[in-house]
Amino acid sequence: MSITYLEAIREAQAQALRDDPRVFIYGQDVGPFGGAHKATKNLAKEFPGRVLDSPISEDAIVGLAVGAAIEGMRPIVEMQFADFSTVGFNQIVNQAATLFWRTNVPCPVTVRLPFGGTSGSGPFHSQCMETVYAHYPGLIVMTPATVEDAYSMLLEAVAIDDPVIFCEHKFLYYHLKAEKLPSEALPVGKARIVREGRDMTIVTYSAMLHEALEAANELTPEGWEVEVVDLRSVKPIDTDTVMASVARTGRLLCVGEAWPWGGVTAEIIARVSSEGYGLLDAPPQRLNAKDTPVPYHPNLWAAHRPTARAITAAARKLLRL
Amino acid sequence: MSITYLEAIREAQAQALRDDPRVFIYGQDVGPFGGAHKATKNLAKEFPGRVLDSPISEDAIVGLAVGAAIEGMRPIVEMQFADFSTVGFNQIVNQAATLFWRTNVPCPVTVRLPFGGTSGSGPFHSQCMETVYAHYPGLIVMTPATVEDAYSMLLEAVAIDDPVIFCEHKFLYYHLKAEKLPSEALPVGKARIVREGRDMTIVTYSAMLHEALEAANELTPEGWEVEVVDLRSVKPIDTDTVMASVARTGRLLCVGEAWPWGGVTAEIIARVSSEGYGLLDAPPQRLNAKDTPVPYHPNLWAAHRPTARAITAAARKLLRL
Amino acid sequence: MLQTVLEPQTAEKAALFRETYLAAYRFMLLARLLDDKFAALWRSGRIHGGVFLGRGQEALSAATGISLKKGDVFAPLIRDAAGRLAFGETVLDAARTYLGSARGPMGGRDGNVHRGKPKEGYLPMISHLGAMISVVNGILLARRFKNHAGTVGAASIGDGATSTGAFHEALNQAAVEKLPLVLVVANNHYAYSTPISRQFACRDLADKAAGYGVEVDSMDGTDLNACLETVGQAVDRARAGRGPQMVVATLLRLCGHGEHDDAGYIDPELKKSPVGRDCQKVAEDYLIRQKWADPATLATWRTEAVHKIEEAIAQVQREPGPDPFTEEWRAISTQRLNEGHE
Amino acid sequence: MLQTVLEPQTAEKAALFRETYLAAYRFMLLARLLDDKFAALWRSGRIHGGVFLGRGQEALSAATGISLKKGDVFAPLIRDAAGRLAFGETVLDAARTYLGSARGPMGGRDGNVHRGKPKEGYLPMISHLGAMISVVNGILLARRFKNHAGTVGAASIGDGATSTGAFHEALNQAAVEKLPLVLVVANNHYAYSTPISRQFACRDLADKAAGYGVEVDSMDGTDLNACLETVGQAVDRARAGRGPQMVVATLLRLCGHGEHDDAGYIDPELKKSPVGRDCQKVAEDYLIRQKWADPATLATWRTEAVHKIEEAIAQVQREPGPDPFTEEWRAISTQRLNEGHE
Ligand SMILES: Cc1ncc(C[n+]2csc(CCOP(=O)(O)OP(=O)(O)O)c2C)c(N)n1
Ligand SMILES: Cc1ncc(C[n+]2csc(CCOP(=O)(O)OP(=O)(O)O)c2C)c(N)n1
Ligand SMILES: [Mg+2]
Ligand SMILES: [Mg+2]
Repeated sequence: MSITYLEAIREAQAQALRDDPRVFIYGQDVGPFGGAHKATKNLAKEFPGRVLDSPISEDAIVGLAVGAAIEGMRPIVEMQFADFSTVGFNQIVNQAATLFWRTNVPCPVTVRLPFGGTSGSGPFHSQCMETVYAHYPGLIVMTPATVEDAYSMLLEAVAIDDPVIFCEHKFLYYHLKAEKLPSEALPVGKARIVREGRDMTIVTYSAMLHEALEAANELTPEGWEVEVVDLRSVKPIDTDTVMASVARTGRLLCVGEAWPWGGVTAEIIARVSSEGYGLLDAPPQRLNAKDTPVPYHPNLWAAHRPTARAITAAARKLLRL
Repeated sequence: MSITYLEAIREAQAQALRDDPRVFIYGQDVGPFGGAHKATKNLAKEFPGRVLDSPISEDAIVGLAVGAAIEGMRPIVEMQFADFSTVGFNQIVNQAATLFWRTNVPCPVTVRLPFGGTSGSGPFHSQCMETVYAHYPGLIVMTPATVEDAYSMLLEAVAIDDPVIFCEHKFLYYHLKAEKLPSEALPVGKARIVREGRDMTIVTYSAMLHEALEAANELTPEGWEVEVVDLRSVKPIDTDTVMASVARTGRLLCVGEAWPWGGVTAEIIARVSSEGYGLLDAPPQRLNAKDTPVPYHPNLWAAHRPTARAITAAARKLLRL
Repeated sequence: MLQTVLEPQTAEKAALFRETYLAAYRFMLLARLLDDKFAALWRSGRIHGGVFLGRGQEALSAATGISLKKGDVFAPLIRDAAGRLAFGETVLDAARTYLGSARGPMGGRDGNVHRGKPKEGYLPMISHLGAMISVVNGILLARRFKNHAGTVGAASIGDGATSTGAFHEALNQAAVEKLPLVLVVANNHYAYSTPISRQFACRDLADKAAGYGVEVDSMDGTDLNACLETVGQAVDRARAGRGPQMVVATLLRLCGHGEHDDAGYIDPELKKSPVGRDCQKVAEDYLIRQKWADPATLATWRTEAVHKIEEAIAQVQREPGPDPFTEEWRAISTQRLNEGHE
Repeated sequence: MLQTVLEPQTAEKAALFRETYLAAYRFMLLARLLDDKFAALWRSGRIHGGVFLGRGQEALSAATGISLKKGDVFAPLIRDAAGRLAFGETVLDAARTYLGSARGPMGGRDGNVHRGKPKEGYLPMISHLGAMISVVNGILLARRFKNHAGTVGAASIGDGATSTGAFHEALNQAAVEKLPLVLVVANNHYAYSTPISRQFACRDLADKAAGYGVEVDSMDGTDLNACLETVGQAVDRARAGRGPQMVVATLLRLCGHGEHDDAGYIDPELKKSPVGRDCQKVAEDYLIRQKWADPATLATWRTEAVHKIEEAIAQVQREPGPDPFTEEWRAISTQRLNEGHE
């Protein structure tokens, strides 16, 4: 048996629904149809009355989830695409994210954001919104890069008493497979060293992890041993693990698929530079998408986002600094 | 005669309306009432039919402005408070910001965001949203810190063929006064060295400029000469001026009023560390607001945002590194 | 919180209605005096930020609060001092929030009208208009999940806020889910300075109901009698499972948008017209006409209310404000995931 | 783009109506065949991303496009291939956008249904439903500023998108400004897989109009005749200064949401009912009944349309895609303010 990233997300939701009567799912087409991406396939049948189709009303979808959370439920909300969360934005950043701080009442809402670029999806079905949500206090932002993490982190997202922005990468849905679902998991908030190395640290997350690993492999024959750190969650960031890795390698390259201004890569570099300055043997570098909307055409798309090739090139440059 | 920051904003709009028949103003209560902050006082009377009250519909307000811009107008839109732009968010980041890239048709919309903390304003009337907008490609984000810049940059915002997020700080509205309005101005995109120094560079913008200047003055008797750079616009960032200053001083402290994760301060540090690593004699540091919503109570508010005192302390620490 | 009785046919019902009316009136009175006190404190610089009054809207607001039962849900807005008290808020908590006491429900983190106790069904508004309605929907849906039938959720909304997308999405959502939501629309003719002619173009806000498939009723918002009856019936219909109910009250804001605003833009004709009547005065006249109270009794009630308010304010003024040094600067409840960096 | 004539009383008017009908029919036919071609290209892997068809909605869409004049504004959505063509789009530009040609109006930056030419009043939709309506409002307001009277702006919207806040805010805005907006609502009973019972609770979407104070008319969306008449009259009313107009068409989507979707969820009863009729077939029957065309003519038209499409596709397939190396990676028009860093 093998299981995809998408199936892991479905399984985690099934598990959460099974384990906890407070869990329900709400979003467009998540019911009998099983969701635009099929992440809730069969769940409406398996859990009657607990997987509800919503109107096309992202603001009200999130608002309802917050109300249900106040009342002790644990809603999972699906945005059809992360890009559409811009119209539910206010309820996420001002209602959900401030509730605990204002009232001491926790807000266990999970907002699933199918996000990130895939070929041919264009400017409005490809966006990376982790930066925007991570900037707001009161939210936890998860960015699983593996089948196992997709499963265990989604379960943890539902279990956590705070609003979680669960960024699931559409490119990984069918692309990634695992042998089985994990029974144990690293807790959220801990980064993972996916590949050990000596010469350089690449810090990344989500789909870019796989590009980074490919780049690291490319560099092996040249004699370079590149360490690759998967952040897993971008808020909080596991600064300790990043710092420990940089301490070993002395070189840092941050890779993200989001736009370049002020994202995860800037935040990592700011932390390492200000807190771990002495660890660096060379200037920290970063690689992001280009500063334009995400293009439709596969040619443009492949040039817009960082790829293994671009990462390899950036890494080579950094290794020579 | 002396003129406030708020009056400068009013005057710039009057000037724009006078100079260019394509300019009009649209927003809640901007008409006969003159706006919640009085930034459009008397304009409806002076320019009949060109200063229009809108319904409480931020999404439609921005959408209408984009349509008018397509048709060759130069709308100025006022959000009553920056915080409420979250409900106009989609039209800003997905409609206005992508128009030129998608169609080669420019989108000269100015969105005025009265922003930033003032005592007693609380979590929903105090927010700094420059980070969020600067992250999106397609937007220019201005953050004037002086009366003169408020005037000249707003005029430039209206003249520029791109959507501008004009972040005008409410704390400065009455707080700042100038003798007269400028006839010449540094173009948008250029930072200004407001105070020269030798020992350290503080990079900041908007209301924090004045806290930083106060901090720099505090440090003078101790023998420190602190250079203070006002970014003026946070997108684009004038990296050259920042870098040149750091080259002179060897030390960098970035100060922002926004939340700590991934904002202007992280972006500046990332740029300087990766492109100007050799210029630094000590780890670059940053100071932001705390990672919670903006508190209502003056006691809490004063501790939440960076103040001259906190900047002085951070600067002292950095000077000793 | 008292059960409203709507058809005072029988003597018992009549007595109950009288009791409800008197209770509602006293909440109106208390709210008016409390608002006046906040305004005075604001003028003397003792309150930071804005002060927002419900002057002229107390009848509607009190009727809403009093029509709800314990266990119901209430999402008030800025003009709901009376409804909040009627729903169970104490003068002390209101004062604590305005004065930023560390002991208030918001602990000084939020202030003025941004107060509530979510776990008691009393929702603290965020400022973004329209945003609370879908939150009420969520609570009502959760109650349904938990088989707690018979709960009603009321949300206040102004003429201006009907223009928000949030209002639209939430009312439609409630209708689709057939939730027991009572949406209380206060058409006070202005949104801040904006007259309704610049806010909507329908004949009457009640015309919106059919577009959502919800029931609607309208009333004179200056008349406590009408408010108690109309809101009470709507609450009963919602409780009986007839789905969302909209009630539209016509009235006038008898104050500025906030205390900083002299409201010079309000049409004098409107002020002179019946919508400009002071609901407080209307209720007092009714009390006297009905012989439910005489002027001396009214004066006593007023004195009692003033006393209660003064006592509360005096107490709160002795309470400490929040301490930034002991304050836990943490926006999430999961301690181990808090970053806390600056 | 032809002027619709609504009451074909006189012979001249009747002739003009016939001409309009025939033109509209041919746009329907062209759109259907073009859609079919895109579907075929998609199945053979030649189109990246999704393909979204207007099958079953061509009569409504064509009627909208053809009711508009040069200088008018049109904001189509995903099911508007017919209306786009009728409004003046070329098959070439449609093909270029689907196939990502560098020569298309979007230059490969955006694709499929996300195409338009804003300066020609033909708006390129963003995906976020409801978001285009207020943009149309803005153009219409700008025209008013410039004293260009007599312009009409049409925007398409589906049953599902009526639940968006954007729809609500924009329609209300148009009503307040009394703009010449024609909002064409296609109630095709589903939003993706979601049936209208989970989307709204009003009796009929036309019931929403009164809540905005706009005029409304309804029609059988499978009948080109009814569509031409109803949409045409609405356009005329808007042009005459009567403010926003809403028209509601009842029909059924005769395809998946996109070509990846087999639409197995569609109620078979609906398919069999009158709303499930194919507008194409209905129009052809009418043409034959009216003796405006015989089967041979219809066949010729079809061949001509196929030919036109094949030619365009063949040409576009020889056109280059965008080149990432020469591509100017710049999201703002002010060159000197572009950061361009990565
Ligand atoms: C989304 C949003 N936009 C703007 C505001 C600023 N604002 C606060 S109250 C108000 C007027 C509200 O008018 P109305 O809904 O009629 O209520 P009223 O004040 O008359 O009781 C405005 C515009 C806001 N709070 N939320
Ligand atoms: C704000 C927003 N939310 C979700 C989507 C995803 N989406 C695209 S089309 C669609 C269904 C639209 O249904 P309807 O409005 O009835 O139009 P139809 O497809 O039936 O023509 C959905 C949910 C979107 N485009 N925008
Ligand atoms: Mg009002
Ligand atoms: Mg539909």
